[in-house]
Amino acid sequence: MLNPYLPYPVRITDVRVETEDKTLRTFEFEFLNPKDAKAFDYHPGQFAELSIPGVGESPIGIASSPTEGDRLLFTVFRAGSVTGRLHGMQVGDVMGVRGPMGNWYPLDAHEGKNITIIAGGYAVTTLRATMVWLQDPKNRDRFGSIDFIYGARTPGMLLYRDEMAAWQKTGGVNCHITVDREFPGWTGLTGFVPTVTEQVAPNPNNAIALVCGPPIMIKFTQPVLDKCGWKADQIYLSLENRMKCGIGICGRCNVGHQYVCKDGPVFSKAELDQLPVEY
Amino acid sequence: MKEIELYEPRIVAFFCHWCSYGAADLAGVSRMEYPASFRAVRIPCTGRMSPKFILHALRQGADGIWVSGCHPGDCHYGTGNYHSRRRLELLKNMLDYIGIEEGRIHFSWISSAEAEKFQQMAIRVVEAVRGLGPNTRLVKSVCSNCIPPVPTCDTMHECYEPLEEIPGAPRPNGSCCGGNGL
Amino acid sequence: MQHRILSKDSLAAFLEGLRKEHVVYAPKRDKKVPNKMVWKILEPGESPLFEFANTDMSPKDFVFPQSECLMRFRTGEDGTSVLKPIEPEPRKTLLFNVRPCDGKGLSFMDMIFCQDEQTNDVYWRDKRERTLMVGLACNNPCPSCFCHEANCGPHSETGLDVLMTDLGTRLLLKPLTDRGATLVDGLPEAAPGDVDRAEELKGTVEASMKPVIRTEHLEARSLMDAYNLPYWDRVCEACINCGTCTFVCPTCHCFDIQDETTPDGEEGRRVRNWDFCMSPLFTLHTSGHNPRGKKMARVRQRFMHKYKYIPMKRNGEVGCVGCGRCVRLCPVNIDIRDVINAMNAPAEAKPEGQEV
Amino acid sequence: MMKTRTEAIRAAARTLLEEGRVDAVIGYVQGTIPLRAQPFVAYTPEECDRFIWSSFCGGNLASIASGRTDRVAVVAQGCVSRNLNGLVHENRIQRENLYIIGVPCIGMLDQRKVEAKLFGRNIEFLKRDPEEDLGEIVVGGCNAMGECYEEVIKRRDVKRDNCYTCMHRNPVGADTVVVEPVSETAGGDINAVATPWMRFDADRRWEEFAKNFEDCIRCYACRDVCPLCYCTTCFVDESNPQWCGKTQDSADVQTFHILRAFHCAGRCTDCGACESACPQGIKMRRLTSMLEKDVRTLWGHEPGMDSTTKPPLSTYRPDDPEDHFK
Repeated sequence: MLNPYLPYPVRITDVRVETEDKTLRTFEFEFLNPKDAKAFDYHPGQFAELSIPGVGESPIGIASSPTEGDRLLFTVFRAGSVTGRLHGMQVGDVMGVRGPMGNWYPLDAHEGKNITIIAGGYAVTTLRATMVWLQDPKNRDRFGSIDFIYGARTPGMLLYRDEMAAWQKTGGVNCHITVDREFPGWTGLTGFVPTVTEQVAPNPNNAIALVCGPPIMIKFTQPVLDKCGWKADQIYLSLENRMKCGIGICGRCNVGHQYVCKDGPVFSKAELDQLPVEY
Repeated sequence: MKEIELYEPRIVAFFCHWCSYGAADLAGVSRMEYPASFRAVRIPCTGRMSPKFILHALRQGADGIWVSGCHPGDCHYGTGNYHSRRRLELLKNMLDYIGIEEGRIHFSWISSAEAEKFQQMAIRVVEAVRGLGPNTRLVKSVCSNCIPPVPTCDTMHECYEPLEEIPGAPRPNGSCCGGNGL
Repeated sequence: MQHRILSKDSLAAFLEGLRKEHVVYAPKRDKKVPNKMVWKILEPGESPLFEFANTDMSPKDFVFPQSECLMRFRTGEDGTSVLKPIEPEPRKTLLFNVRPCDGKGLSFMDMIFCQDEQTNDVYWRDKRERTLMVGLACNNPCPSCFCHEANCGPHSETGLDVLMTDLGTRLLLKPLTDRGATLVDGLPEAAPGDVDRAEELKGTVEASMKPVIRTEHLEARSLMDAYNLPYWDRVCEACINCGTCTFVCPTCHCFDIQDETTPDGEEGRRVRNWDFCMSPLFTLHTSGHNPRGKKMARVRQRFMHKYKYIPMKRNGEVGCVGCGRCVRLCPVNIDIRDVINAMNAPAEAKPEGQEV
Repeated sequence: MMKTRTEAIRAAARTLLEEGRVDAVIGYVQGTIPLRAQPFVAYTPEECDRFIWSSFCGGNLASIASGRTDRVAVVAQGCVSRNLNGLVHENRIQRENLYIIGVPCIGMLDQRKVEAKLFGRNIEFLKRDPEEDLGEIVVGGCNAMGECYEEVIKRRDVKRDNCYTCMHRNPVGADTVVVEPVSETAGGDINAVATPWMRFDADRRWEEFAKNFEDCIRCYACRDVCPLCYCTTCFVDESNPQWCGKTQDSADVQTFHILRAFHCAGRCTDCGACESACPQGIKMRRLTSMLEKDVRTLWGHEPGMDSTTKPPLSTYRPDDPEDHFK
């Protein structure tokens, strides 16, 4: 009998500062018990509770893709007590991971289609997982073209910059990386994500869009997608809410009758249109 | 009696930066002897003293509390200690009323020049608290007997003796509580 | 299973038998607050009370304690700390004179705590299987009860192991599960007349309960229509956003998980505590954003959860057993029956904009 | 003939709304069960006809008025009017936006005490309540078998604790008072009963204190019903630092009650709403009445008697007593 509240013990094997303001770090974990690694079977879009004994737990999207082997990555923004403590931890420290939780981006159900990914700020983490998964040789041929639109405030706030450059070169994907304003040394796109989306004008035919970002970005991207002819059931969003149990019991993350932790975090726009905006 | 003498109380002392903290310094550099059973917390003024600090210290296991600041009228900020005087008087009455012994909570006015008064007060506070013994009231205990000790097993499965299957027990969903061979 | 009969004179001996394997609890009058009924251990020699409405707190606390230590840790010599689950207590609990609504309440919560392989709350399950319930049918429902309209009833059997019906000087015991059958094994079998008398009582009692709530429109109404009813703005005016209704409720199951450590941080535990949707803290994000930041949104959540969200998810089952505790104990007398009727009322105004 | 309180309140509320002098009137309507009243906000003259006054108006309407920015009238007896004065001083309500409909009060009854007297019987109606001091109420009901009863209960046996020792039964600073004033005090001596544990030694006092709060379920009804508790984030909800754990450990429960009572010191009008609201029947007034007695003795302050005097803990005098300072 599994205890759903009991985290798997993990050790931090790598810590990387991701952004210039040092508020985002990527942590790489390895499981202390190999059998846990096997049990931790996940898909891009799922999340897990990072658990620090004595401090608490925090639900964080999984940034790595299962195709990367045992590499388990989380990119964490320093915000509250758990993430604050996590940012103070070092390679070799032991903590807990509980999961994987929730549903995932329904990629398998949309085999053969073109994929448009739109991300803003540090919401890109689970979409990084998706991108890596899509580019895996086993998966790449199963999908059509891949457009990746991603924006951050400044070049220094862009996550995974090196990787994205590599994707553009080798992965056969179209990356549209943008920053809010002109910056010395920045030669790429500038402008907000909705504007760039408008320029890219992703084609809705035989395609799905995965959108994840701050509410303000989603609010202004939606009309752009509408204009391009996207239907609500082609667009998938990932939500976040305060969580405790992560398994659909404790009652706080619900949006209408759906629990973000168990029924979500990925919902189609069509589903969300039938639900209150309690997120 | 012997046991009580051996016991070293833990006292949390809140000293105003402008006076009592200086008095402690002065007592130190003047080589005055005073008991070391308290941990000093520097506060900007006794006016900053919140009842929360006192309760928090007691909850964390302090045996006594000592708050010391500038003499009335001498507050660096004008009126901080006048305000805290009212607050602390009332708080002490209340804590006394609910049974936190009178001798655990101490307040004093000590200017930065009064090293001698500081020394006497320190002795007085420590002796009063020592006489009362360890504080058990309001202490938040995370590891008391009411909670079982840290188990040695890793999974719930190892912790539990296998539950008897209770076939008739009502299970509306039937799926997991006992079903599925979980 | 065969009905049994127990004379109240031989009750003491029966209870003594139960005590051999179980810790027996029963509703008793509180010593400090004389109108209050509380669950207390029934000591040897004490006779249980049969003339009472219900306990003020539901017995969910036996299976889902208000504060429950889930795990503990101690920092090892190498500086690492790993959480270990606590070992369960082996004792078996028997709740004597449980009202049918509370039996139904626990049975409802089985559905929440044990949903599937992933959502399988071992702490709940363990205590649930160690808790037996001997129910006492309600012969005198109080005016705030509406169990008959909440998929329950004064003689409801769901969730109980044995249902007792008070026949005056004797009790008719109906075993409902194998565990229940074992408990009453050895008692004399009941005469058909006694069973008929109990049926008759059931009919009388059910008939005495007046219809108070209607839900037919609510069932048909879409989630967003119910969510946007203008009524919510009015009902929340009186609400003080305390947690009374949720804490006394036999089906409210929301909780919080907190970590606590010793002052040196070397040792600690992970505790789960009851939480309530009326608290702004319940949904507050670390960023400061609160999806249910307004009082109205929180009041609405509780009723929508019970009468719209749960039925949508669980095939029409409502998250309420009609025990009436929240009606009796709400400090400002917000009556869930009025709220349900208002949710059911045909909409007059057009739905207004959603709250963000 | 003298108007009953209910009629007088309705009339006053109706006039205020009809003349447009306020946007809303906060009062009580009949509860859905006999021994309860429900706070209600009326926005139209028609809604005013639902207002009532009974012996079970046990909450505190000042907490509903608190923080509102529209013009409101509040139905207020002595204690509530004093809370309103305090809230005006604390800038929670602007005086010009507030209209106090004063109701001289003969004391509220404790539904717990009534229910205890009729234990095991259904209470379905309440009669002869409470316009004049008739000295008794009549309650009754029927059971499922159709057997009915009626019982006369003396008011003095079932009054709420705080109403026995009320010092100001007539509203203070009301804009209008709807019926003839009643005698100012209820007759009981608050100073004599404010500190019942004082006669014990410290160990016993701790025991009594611990016992008093052992049943607390931390629903915070006492805090939420209290007009003085309007902090955006209560100290129990603060998480960094966390002053008070969230468990049922006695230390956590006690910390909550000590600090809550202390935060109300010098502002509490002894309205008794905390005890009325408590689903567990806990006597929070054991702490607040002790504090208020001290406030009276040390600084001679009585909360809410006007809207200009500062509460004692936000002011000082150079010659304040300082018995505990060395």
